[in-house]
Amino acid sequence: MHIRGGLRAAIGLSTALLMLAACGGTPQSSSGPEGGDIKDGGDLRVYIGEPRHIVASNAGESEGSTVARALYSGLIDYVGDDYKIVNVMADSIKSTDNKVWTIKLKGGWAFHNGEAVNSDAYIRAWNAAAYAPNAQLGSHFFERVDGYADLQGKEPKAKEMSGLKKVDDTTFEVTLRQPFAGFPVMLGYVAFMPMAQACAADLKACDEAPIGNGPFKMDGKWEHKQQVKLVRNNDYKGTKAHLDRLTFKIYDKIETAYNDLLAGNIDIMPRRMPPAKVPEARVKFGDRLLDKPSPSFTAVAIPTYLDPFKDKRIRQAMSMAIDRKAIVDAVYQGRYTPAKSFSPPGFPGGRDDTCKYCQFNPEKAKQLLAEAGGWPAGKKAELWFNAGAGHDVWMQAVGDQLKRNLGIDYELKGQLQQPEFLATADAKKLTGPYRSAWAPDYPLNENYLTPLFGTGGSSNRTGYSNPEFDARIVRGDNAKLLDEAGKLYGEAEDLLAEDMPSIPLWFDKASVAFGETVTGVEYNGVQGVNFARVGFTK
Amino acid sequence: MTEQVESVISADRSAQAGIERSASLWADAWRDLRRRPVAIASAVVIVLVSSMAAFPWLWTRTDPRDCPIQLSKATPSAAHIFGTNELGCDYYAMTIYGARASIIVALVSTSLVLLVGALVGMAAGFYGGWVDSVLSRLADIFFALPFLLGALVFLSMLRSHSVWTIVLAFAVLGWPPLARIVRASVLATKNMDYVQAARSLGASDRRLLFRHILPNAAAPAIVVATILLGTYVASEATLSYLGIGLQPPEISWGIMIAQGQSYVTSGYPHLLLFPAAFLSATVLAFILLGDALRDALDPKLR
Amino acid sequence: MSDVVLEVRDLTKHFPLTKGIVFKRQVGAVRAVDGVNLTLRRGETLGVVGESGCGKSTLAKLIIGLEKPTSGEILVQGQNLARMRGSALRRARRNIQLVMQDPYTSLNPRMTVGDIVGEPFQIHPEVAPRSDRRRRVGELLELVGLSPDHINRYPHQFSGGQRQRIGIARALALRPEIIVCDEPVSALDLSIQAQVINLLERLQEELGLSYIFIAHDLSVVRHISDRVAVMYLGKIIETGVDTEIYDHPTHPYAQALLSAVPVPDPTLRGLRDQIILEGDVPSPANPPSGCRFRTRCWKAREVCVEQEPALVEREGSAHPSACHFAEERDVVHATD
Amino acid sequence: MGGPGAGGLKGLEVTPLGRYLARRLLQFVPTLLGALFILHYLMTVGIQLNGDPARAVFGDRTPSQSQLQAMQRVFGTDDPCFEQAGNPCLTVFVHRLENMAQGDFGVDSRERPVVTLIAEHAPITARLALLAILIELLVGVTAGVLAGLRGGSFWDYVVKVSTTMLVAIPIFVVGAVTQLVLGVEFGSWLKGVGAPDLLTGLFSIAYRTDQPWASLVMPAFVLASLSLATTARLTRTSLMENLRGDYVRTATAKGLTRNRVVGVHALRNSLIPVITNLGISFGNLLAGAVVTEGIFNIRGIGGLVFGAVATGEAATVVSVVTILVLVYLLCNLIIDVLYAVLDPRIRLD
Repeated sequence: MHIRGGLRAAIGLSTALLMLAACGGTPQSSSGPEGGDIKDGGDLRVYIGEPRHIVASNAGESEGSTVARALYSGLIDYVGDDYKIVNVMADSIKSTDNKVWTIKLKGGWAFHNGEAVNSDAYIRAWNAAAYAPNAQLGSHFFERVDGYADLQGKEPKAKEMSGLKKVDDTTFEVTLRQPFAGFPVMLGYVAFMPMAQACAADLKACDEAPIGNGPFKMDGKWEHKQQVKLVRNNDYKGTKAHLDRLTFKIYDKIETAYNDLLAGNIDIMPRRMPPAKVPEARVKFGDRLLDKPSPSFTAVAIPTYLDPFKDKRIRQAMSMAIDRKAIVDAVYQGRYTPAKSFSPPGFPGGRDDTCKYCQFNPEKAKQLLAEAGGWPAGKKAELWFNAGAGHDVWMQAVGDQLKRNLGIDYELKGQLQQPEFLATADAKKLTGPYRSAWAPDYPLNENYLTPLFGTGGSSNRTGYSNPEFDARIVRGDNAKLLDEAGKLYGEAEDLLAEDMPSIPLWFDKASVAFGETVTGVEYNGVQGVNFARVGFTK
Repeated sequence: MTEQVESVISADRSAQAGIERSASLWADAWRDLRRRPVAIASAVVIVLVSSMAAFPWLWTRTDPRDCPIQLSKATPSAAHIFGTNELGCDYYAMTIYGARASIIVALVSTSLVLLVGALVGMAAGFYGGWVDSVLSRLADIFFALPFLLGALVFLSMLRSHSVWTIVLAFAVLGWPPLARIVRASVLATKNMDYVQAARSLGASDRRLLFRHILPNAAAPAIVVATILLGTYVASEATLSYLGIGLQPPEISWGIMIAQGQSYVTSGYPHLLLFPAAFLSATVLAFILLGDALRDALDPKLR
Repeated sequence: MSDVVLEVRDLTKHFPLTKGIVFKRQVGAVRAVDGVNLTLRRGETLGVVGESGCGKSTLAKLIIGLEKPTSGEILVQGQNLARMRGSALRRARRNIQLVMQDPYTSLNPRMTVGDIVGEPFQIHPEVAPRSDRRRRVGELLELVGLSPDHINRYPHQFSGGQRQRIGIARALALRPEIIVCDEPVSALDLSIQAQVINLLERLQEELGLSYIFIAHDLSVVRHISDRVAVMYLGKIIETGVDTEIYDHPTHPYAQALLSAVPVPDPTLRGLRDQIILEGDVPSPANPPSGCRFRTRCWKAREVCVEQEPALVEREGSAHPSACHFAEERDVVHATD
Repeated sequence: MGGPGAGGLKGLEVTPLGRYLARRLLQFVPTLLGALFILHYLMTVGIQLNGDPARAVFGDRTPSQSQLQAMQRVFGTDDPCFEQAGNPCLTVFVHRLENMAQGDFGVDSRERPVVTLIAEHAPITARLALLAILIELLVGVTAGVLAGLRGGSFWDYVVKVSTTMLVAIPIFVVGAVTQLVLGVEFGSWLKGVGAPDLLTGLFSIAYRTDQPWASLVMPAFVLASLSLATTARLTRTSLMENLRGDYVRTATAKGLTRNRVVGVHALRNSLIPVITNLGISFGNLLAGAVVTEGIFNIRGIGGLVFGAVATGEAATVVSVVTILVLVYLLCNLIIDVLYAVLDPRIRLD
C-alpha cells in the first residue's frame, strides 16, 4: 500500500545477498499513492523542539534525528508500519558468517557540497562517530565493530576502527567483534549516515549547517531555537522531494506549537501532541490526525536483587494487579497500547502476546502473592522515577492499583533529578520498582532484549541474569536469516515473560497532525515522517 | 492590707494600660479596618482558607488520595461536587487539602522573610559602618537575583522539592526588600530625638531597637509582608507549573492548576477552575487586606 | 568646692574627616569642641550661648554621655564620666539628665505619657520598685503641672508646651542633680516659653537642681542663668556671672553677639551701637591659628595670629576672657 | 562628568558625581563576585546532589566510561570535586573567573559560546521588557490617574480590583488564556479575513522573526500584567498626595484649569516614584519572563536560563544570571543618578 515497489527485505546470510539490487532505481519512482494529488512546490512548516544536534553522527534524540533524516540518506530505510528494510544508498549488504559484512554502494551519489559519497565517506563517518573525544551521541552504535575499544578513553589509542576496511570506492568491509545477525538492520539509523570531508574537518561547524546527502539541504544555518530552514536538493539521486522548502519551526512548549497548528501557522506536528489535547484534536483534525503505534515502551522495572522482589511470583503478582487499560484511559486518554510483551508487536521479531502475566487479574495476582508468602507486613513498596518529568501521575496510578488489588501500600520516590536517578539506577541503588523507558535504535526485537536483560547488558539495571536467556540471544545472533533471528530472540523473550524482571506497561503512540492542504504523510516509529513524500494538495 | 489591695489594683490598672498602649496605632488601624467591607471580606476568606489548611477534616471526610481510577475526570456531580481529576481523586477533597501547602508556604516564608529582613535591616541601620556595608552588599546580591530565576537555580540545587525547601528558597531570596525597608525606617528613626532621649537615659541597644525603633519602623514592613503572602501563594503555583515546585503526590493548588490547565479546552474546565478560583481568592484576600492595612496604618491617607 | 556638681576639664571632641573611596584615610578633623572647661555648682544655672555650629550641642551631648569625648574629663561628683562604661556609666547617668529642644520629636509617638515618663524607672529599676512606679509617674506629672489623669494619653494629644513638660518630667524621674537643657524653649511660642522657663526655675528652687542651659537666644539665657559662658568655634571665649557678661562683655565676639540682642525697652533703641561682624565663621575643620576669632576681629594684631589667648581674668576684664586685648565696651545699655 | 555636583568642594580633583559613580561602581565588584560565587556554588552543589548532567544526555542508555568522560568535558564537570558533596570546587571557580576576565564565558552543552548565546537571546528579551515597561506606563499610569483623581470612586474601585485580579491569577494561566482567546481564536479570524501582516503579528501565538516588535506586544501585556497593579497603585497614591500639595492649591487658585493642574503639575511630580519603581522592576522583567517566554515561544534570556538550569549547564547559568545582576545594578545606579539630577533636593551620598 504505502510502498509501491519497495522490496520486502529478506536479508539472507546463506544467500549472502540482498536482493534489492535487482530492483535498483525503484526508490526513485516519485509518485506516491496520492501522487496525482500532490503538487510540487510549497514550504512545509514543521514543529520540532530545539534539537541538541543535527549533524547525523550526533543527532541521537528525536528532534535532531527528525532534521537529520531530511538532510541525509543512509544505506537503508525502514518503510511502513512493519519497518520493511529498503535499500537506499546500499547496493547490497552481505555476510557469510554474520561477522564480516561487505557493503556495496550505489555509485554517483554526492553530498550537498558536491563531494562524492563513497566508501571513504562512510568509513570517515563511522570512525568520527565512534571516536570518544568527539563525544558523538551515535558512538555506542559502533560497539559491535572490531577495534571500537581503541577509540575510547581520554586519549584513545587509535582514530580508526580496525574493523572498517575500504575495498574500493563503492565497497567496504565491516568486521564485527562477534557475529550479529541484526547488523544490517542497524544501518538505517542516523549514526550510520555518511560524512563529507568538509564536515569531518570541523564537526562543530557542520552541526550548525550539516552537509548531507539527502533529499533536502540546508538553507543557511541552524537558527537556534527559531528554525532550521531546508530546501529541496534538486541533485538528489533518490526520490526527489515534492516540497520546495522544509522549515522546521522550533518551539519551547508543545502547547504553543499546537495552538499555532490550530491557527494555521505551522503545517504539521510530525511526532507528538500535547497529551491532553488529543481528544480535542481528534474532533478538530479528523483523519488528519494519525495515531500511529510507536515502539517507545514504558515499564516498571524491578530490582531483582532486592528482597521481596527476588521471588518471581511477587513480580508476577504485581504485574497482574495493574489494570493497564484503566491507567491508559485515565492518564493518556486511552491512546497508548497496554503492553502484552517486552518488544513491540509489529517490530521484526516482536509479538503481541508473550507476557501472560500482563493480564489484569487481581484474583490470580492475590493468589500468586499468597503463594509467595505474602507481602512483608508494614513494608511500603517504593516506586522510583525521575523528578519533574510528569511521571508522577501514572506512577501514582500504578501505586494505587497495587494498593487496591494487592494491599501493598506504596510510596512515591520521585525526588531525584534525571541524572542522579539514572546514576542511582546504574549503580543499582534504587530500593524499589522504578520507571524504565526504552526507545529502539533499530527495528529488531533484539534491541529490547540484550541491552536491558542480557547479563552485563549495557542498560541492565534490574540485576536480571539468566544464562539460558543469554544463550538464546547468542543463538539469535548467529541465525542464518533475519526472520529466523527474530524468532530466536523471541524465544529469549519468552523467558522474560516467566521471570518478569520488568513489568511492561504500555507502548506509546505517536500522533501526527497536519493541516488541510497537506498530503502524503507517512509515519513509522523509527523513521518518523518521510518529508520527501509529503506535499501540498493541488 | 489596704496597701496590698491598692497595689493589686494599681498593677491591674497598669496591665490595662499596657494593653491600651500596644494598641495605640494598631487600635486606630483596627477601628479603621473594621469599617472597610473589603478588609472584612478578605479577613473572612483568609480565616476560611486557613481553617482548610489547619483542619481539612472539618471540610471534607473524603480522602484525597483514595482514587478509583475508573472515575477519571468526572465532571462535577452530587457525589463529587468538584468532579474528579485524571486519576479519579475527589477534586473537592484535593482542593481543601491543597490549601495547606499554599498557606504554609505563604505564612512560613513571609514570617522568615520578615524575621530575617527585620534583623538584618535593624542591624544594618542601627550599627551602620562596616556592618551596614557587609549586610547591604549581601542584600544587593540577593536583591539583584531576579526572584523567579533565583528560585529556579536554588531549587534546582536541592535534591527534593517539598513545602519546606520552597519556603527556604523564598526566604533566602525574599529578605532583601524587607531588610531595605526596615533599614531605611531604622535610619530615619534612630536619630529621632526620642531615641536620643532614651539613650541619654542609659537605655540599652536592645531597648532602643525593640522598644523605640522597631515599633516605629514596623508598619511599612508589615504592609509589605501582607502583600508578600499573596505573592508567595501565586509563586508557588508558578514554580509548580515550571516543574520545579512541589511535586505530586503532594497536593497543592499550584500543582492542580498546572496540571488542570491543559485540560481546559478538552472539556474538563473544572480541573482548572476550582483550584484557580481558590488560589486567586486567597491571593486577592491577602493583597487587599495588605492594602487596607496600609491605608489604615498610614495616617496621611486617613 | 563641695558645692561643685559638675566639672568639665579640657574637653575635646574631634570628628574625623575621611577621604578615599575604598580605604578611608583620615585627612583631618572637625574640632567641634576643642578644650572646654566648665564648672557647675549646686543650684546654679550655667547658660551657654553662641552661634549655631559653635559646638554647643556637641558639648551637651558630651556632658550627657551621648558622644564619647576625644579627650578631657567630665567629673560628676568626682567621678569621670568620660572614662566610665557599662553599668557604672548607667548609674552615673541617673544624676545627669537631658531636656531636648523639640517637644514634637523628643517623645516616642507610640508610647503613652505614662510609659514615657516611666521609662527611666524601667531602665533603672533600682530607683523605684515596680509597684511604686505608677504613683511616681503621677507625682512627676503633677510636679510639672500636668494632670496625672493624662497618664494613658499619647504625645500627639498634647500641645507643644505640655509636651515639653512631659519631657521635663521624664528628665526629673531619676531625681538628677544636673539637667542639661539643650535649647529647651526655642521650638515653643513666646508665651509658652515663659511658662516653661518659669517651670524650670520653680523646679530648680524646689529640687535644688543645677542646669546647664544651652541656647542661642541671649535674652532667655540671661533671664534664667546665674553664670554665662560664650562659645565660639568649639571654645569658651568668655565666662562670668550673667551681669558681668551681659553688661560688661570684654571679648570682641561676646560684644558683637550681645549687640545683636533685641532691646526690650523702646527708649533705649538706637542708643546702642550694633556691631556687624564681617566674613563667615571659619570652618571648624581648619580653625585659624592663634585666636580663633581673629579673622573677623577688628582688633586683631600680629600676636593674635601667633598666640592663642587663654581664658583668664585680665587687666581689662574682671572675669575670664580669651582675648589678648580684652576690654569693656558698653554695647547694651539696658539694665535688667 | 559635571552634573549637579560640579564645582562642589574645592581641592578635590574629582567632582562629587564622579566620586559617587566611582564608589558605586566599586561596590559592584563585591556584589558581582558574591553573585558569581553563590551561583557557582549552587550549581556545584546541585551537580553534587543531583548527579552529573552529562549522564542525563544518554537517557536510559547507560553510557560507557569514555563516552561519559567526553560528555563531562563538554559540561565542564570533569573535575573530581564534583563527586564530593559540599566541596565548593574553588579551583573550578577561580578558573572560571580567570576565563571571564579574559572575556571567555564558557560554552553550553552544545559547545556554543555563552557570549554568542547571550547575543542571540538578550535583544529579544530587551525588546520584550521595553514593550512591557511601555505598556506598564501607558496602562498603569492611566489607570492610576483614573483612580487617583477621585479616590474612593467607582473607577478607583474598578482599577484596584482589576489590577489586583491580574496579580492574583498565576501568570501562566493569564498567558495561556490570552494566547487561546486573542491568539488562536481572534488571530485565526483575523487571518481568515485577510488582515494585514502587522495586525496578525499583533495577535500571533508565537514570536515571529518577521514581526520582531508586533508579535511581542501580546506577551508584553502578559508580562506587564504582574506589575500593572503596583504602577497603578503608586500613581494613584502619589497623585492623591500631590493633589493635596500646596502648589496644586496655588495653581488652582491662580485659575488654571483642572486638566492643566493635574496634567502639568501634579502628574509630573507623581511620576517620580513610578519611574523609580519601573527602573527597579526592569531587572526583574528581564528574567521574570521565564514563563511568558515559554508560553509565547520567545527565544529570550529567561528561557535560556531555564533551559540551562534544567540541563545543568553551569557556565551558562552562572554567566547569564551574573549579567542580569549587573544589568539590575546598572539600572538602579542610572535611576539614582537621574533622580539626583532631576530632583535638586536629593543629594548623592
